[in-house]
Amino acid sequence: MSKLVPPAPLRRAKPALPWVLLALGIAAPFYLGAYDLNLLARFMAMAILAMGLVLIWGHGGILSLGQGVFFGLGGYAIAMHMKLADLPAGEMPDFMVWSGREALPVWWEPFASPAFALAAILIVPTLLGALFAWAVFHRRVGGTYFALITQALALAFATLIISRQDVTGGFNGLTDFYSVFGFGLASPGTGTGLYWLTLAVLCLAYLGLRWLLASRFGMLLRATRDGENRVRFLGYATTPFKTVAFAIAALLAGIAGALFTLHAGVVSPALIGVVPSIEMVVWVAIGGRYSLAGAIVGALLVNLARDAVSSAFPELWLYLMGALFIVVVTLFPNGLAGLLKGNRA
Amino acid sequence: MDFALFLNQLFNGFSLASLYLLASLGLALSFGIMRVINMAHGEMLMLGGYLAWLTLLVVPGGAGILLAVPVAFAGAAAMGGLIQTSLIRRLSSRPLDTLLATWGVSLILQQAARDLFGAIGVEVRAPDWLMGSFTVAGVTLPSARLFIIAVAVLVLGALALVLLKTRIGLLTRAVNQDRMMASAVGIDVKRVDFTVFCLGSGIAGLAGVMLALLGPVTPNVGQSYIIPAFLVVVMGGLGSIVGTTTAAIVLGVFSALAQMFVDVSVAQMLLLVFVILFIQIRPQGVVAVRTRQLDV
Amino acid sequence: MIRTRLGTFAVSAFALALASCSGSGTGSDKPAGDGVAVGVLHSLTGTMAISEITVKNAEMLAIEEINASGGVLGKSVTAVVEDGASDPSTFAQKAAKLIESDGVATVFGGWTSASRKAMLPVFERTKNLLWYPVQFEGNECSPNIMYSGAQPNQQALPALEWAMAQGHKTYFLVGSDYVYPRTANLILKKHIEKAGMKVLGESYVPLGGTDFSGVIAKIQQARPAIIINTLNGDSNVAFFKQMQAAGLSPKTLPVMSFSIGEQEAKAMGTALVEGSYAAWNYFQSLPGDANAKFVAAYQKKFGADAAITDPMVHAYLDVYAWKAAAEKAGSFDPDAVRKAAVSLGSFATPMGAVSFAPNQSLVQKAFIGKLKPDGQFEIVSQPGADIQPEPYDALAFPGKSCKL
Amino acid sequence: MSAVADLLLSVDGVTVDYSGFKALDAFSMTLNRGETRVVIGPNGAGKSTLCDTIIGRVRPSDGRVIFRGEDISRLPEPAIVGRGICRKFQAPGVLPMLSVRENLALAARRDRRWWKSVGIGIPAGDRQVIEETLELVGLAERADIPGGQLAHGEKQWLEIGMVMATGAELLLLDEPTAGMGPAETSRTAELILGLGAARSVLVIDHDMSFVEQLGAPVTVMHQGRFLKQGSIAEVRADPDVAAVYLGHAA
Repeated sequence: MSKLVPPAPLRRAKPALPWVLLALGIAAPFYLGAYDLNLLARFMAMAILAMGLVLIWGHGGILSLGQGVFFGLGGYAIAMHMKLADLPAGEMPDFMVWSGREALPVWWEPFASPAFALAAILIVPTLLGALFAWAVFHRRVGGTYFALITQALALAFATLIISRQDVTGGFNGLTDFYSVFGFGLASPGTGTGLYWLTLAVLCLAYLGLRWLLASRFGMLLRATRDGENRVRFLGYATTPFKTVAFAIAALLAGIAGALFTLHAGVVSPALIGVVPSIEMVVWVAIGGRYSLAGAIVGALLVNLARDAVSSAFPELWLYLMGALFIVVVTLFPNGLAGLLKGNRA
Repeated sequence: MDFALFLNQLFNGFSLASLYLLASLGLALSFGIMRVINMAHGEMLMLGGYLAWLTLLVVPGGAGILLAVPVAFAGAAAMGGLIQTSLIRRLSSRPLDTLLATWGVSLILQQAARDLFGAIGVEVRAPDWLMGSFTVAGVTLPSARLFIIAVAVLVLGALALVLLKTRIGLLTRAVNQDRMMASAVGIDVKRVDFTVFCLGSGIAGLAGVMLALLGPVTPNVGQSYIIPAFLVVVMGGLGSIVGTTTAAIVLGVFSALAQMFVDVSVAQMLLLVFVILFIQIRPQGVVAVRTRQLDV
Repeated sequence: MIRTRLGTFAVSAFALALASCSGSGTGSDKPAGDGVAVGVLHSLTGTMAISEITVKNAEMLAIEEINASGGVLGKSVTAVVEDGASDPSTFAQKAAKLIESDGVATVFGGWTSASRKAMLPVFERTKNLLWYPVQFEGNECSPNIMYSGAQPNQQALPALEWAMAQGHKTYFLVGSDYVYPRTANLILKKHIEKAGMKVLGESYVPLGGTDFSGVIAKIQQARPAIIINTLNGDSNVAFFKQMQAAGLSPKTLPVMSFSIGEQEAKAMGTALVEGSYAAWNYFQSLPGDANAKFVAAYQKKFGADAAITDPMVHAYLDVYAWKAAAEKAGSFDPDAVRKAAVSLGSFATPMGAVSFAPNQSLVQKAFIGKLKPDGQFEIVSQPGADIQPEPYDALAFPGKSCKL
Repeated sequence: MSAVADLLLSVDGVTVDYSGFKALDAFSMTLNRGETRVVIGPNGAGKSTLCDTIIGRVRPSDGRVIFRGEDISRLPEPAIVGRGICRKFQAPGVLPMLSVRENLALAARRDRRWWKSVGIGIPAGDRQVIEETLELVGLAERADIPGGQLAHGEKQWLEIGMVMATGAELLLLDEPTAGMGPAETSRTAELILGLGAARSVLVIDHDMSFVEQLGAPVTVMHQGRFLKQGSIAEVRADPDVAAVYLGHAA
């Protein structure tokens, strides 16, 4: 049983931080250059995934070190569509030709249609997340074991993608996209348009999760975190609640992966392996594992810091990240958001 | 599939099992006591490799390797003790947070190794008496791998002796089975935690020397051994030494035999699927003592 | 500890606002009137740092020497260094920053094929120019990239021809599981079969993999004449150690490696790899005073025992090629520089006289080296003629050609 | 004996084997509808294991547990609770982060499927049950503070309240008065007696004063086996029971 004291239930805290973030988000396109806007949009996509971690880790006590897998599934789904969208029917992407393939694999074909690709982004991560979670939770495996298994899942998924180079682009990943759903990626209008889309999805996800966490589902998830036995002996089957929460987090990670790929123009195994998946947890730990707005701030700050520091002092970056992570997890378990609310723990 | 390749792979399976066992034994010990996973365990292996390199600088050749074993054990045990007292003791009631905090430690240790010993890695050469290999019935048995299997068995035996015959072993088993009752009867649980954690890290340091015989010694070598070690602990079940040993053998042989049919990367994928399926059957792990635990 | 809520709130909001709108990147701001900015983009952190930092050093050395001798077109060259962090999306992001925010005239950088592929759309969109110094799997020719690293027909195939000349008939291919090994092996298999020889086995190990027990068992069973090794980084150490443990040393079973340079050999311990072969377009032990001058200059700046490898020399000559092309074109405009570079004709470099072919790949010689106990390679192949770069292998990818 | 219709629970020859140690050894007992029974016995007699077996937390090696005519020994815990059995644990299982009212709301919810839980706030149907229970356990004015901040006695009452709020027909109370003062103990006894005929209660305890205040019939267990049953007076006078407690018989 964790001796953590998370802040009082969400409904009563008067959150000022989300409104500030929204204001900054709306103002950004008007004073940021194209490059910085793309950068911010990239990190906002990651913030969507971070909020998913708040749901399962902060409120559900389920630490997943494999969110990179679902991030990758969303990213590869949109990338496969964009690869096929620019090709005349029946032709194969360039990397398949060089890997000695004769024909387009069967399971690639449906991705040519935008509707299927969109459906895949939403359904595939969610379904796999739910199946994996159910397979592990219904045998009452949780806590540290679960975290380790998700880490092994991240490694296996990245290794599989790298080894199946002729159908996944392997270590190079998928890149060289020109248009998405008919909009040319090169034109500046698309860049800003994608920024607004990301902001809208971020706000939608934020509101949805706030409502879910305030609902009885959220209450029960927190109850399962603090005393799963007691909840089970009040007649609740706890596995479905944890599975649904994990599936929602997987869905958010898939959407985040797709949006990130649109901004970055590339999706590769380097984004879905073991280390990136743990870094996703770092954002939430620093931002505040119980607060949605905190997770957004965490995702933005850590990524911006990495972008700035890792070039200037490459050797210092790992020290900084390691030390920051130890200090936050040990002394500020509620992260920045906890600081804001004044109850450090 | 001719028989010689199968026999060869069976031997390789046991060799791999001995590597997995040495890498995960320390982890299982500290997990058994404090229900906590030390993500910096891989860096203890790395430290063992570097300490072996330093020892070989001072005492080159065959004797160097043998001397490196106690040096690596002591060095890694000290580092483990430092991590335990400064960090893990403070997070004793928060297993998931300990996992994340020790990952921060592993980052720092990797970067420190990169700064101290250079990013490229160092050379640890196996001594000449470990160079040869025997061929029995068409199966080549490299003496380096035999040596590592022997060391793994020795470490297992020594650990069993410590656990069963010594006082600290008794205290360790008591804390392992029921932490609250152990402290209630006056066992200084904090001291047992510290001692066992040092012992676990020391074994990892020793394992680092063995791994240096067959693999690289670089700042991120720990990362490549840590995930199989986690899988062994997950499958072995609640830190029991017998469970960990059985799991190491099963996973080692499974991985080696799978390599006969598929590529290493697919074999790695199958290993994970095997563990996930295994916990469907025995979620409590290979060896589970039915205890009358009260409300967990 | 800031206890007041207002205090902490103000600090974090301010930090967020400052960080997001100040942009990032550490490079000097827009170069003053008299200087020209160039980008140097390599992985300074992550798994690829060990290989790429030395390549960055070579580029900085070249820039320093050029500035000492009066710069280019009368302007001093300022290098904007960025970290690709061994992650393709970061390479793409930093490339965009260097071009759009810092306004660099050109970029030197990249190592893995993944990083080059990720940067390719950025350079084609911004019409800038990337100088790529590392050997790669070919199958790509873009007007916005100058490929100085070896094409497969300038490393893999010369090595195969040398092996055939030594009378080796049966081959075993071992490689790390990523793009370059798989594509290079695809080409090699086609040429081996065409020459009537046999490939006895082909095994791949995940990047950073350390367990070769299965692979070695297959090698022992197949008993090939020579092993062609395209393993990357740490995996080489594990491979050779476990080969040695199984009683197979490079002296008894020849190994031809494409990713082991002087730097890697030193790290693995030369005793382990002594007697194995490597195919590169440059060895530190190449004769000629241009090479001696470069090696001395590098070791003076970065350490007396620093090893000099093939990609480092390619990066070094890339900077000088850019200088020559800019001076020939009389401008820094990437398109003009690109056209001038292919019409430079041959120019002297530490690896001898080289030139850029119309398909913007480097025409260069290939050498086979045998590792000596002191960590240097002894050149064992006769000095062959210049090899014209072919991005598309005729056997493996018939009918493809480079249309720039 | 009582007519079969009144029979609520029958534990029929149940054995629970913890790798060699028999916590329950062919143990049998019956409980009628609306009856309150106390189970006593020295430490290790198997009292808690009996609770675990009835609630489905532990699978018996053999024997059956029949509840309202249905064998429930093979059902998963939530299904058993769904049938109307609820248990209070020895260590108070109150949810520390949730307020007292939320704890009760959790227990009072009848439809416990996840897609029914997405509404916000406490549904009207449950509000009435919660207010009643708050009054009953005397925590009405402490309803909005987190469960973790209650005093030990109040936690025990809250958990008893939660067990009652589930509307379960059979309540298993495992040492409900552990750590309570005399005043609180008697207050708890009143609470249990106040349930009247609507609920049957199985109390596990060895606080003799509390057992007397309950005045319910007593079953004595010893080393996992049934020893004696009768009123508190009869049991007290019985030589075998005294010997078991003072430890020099059998």
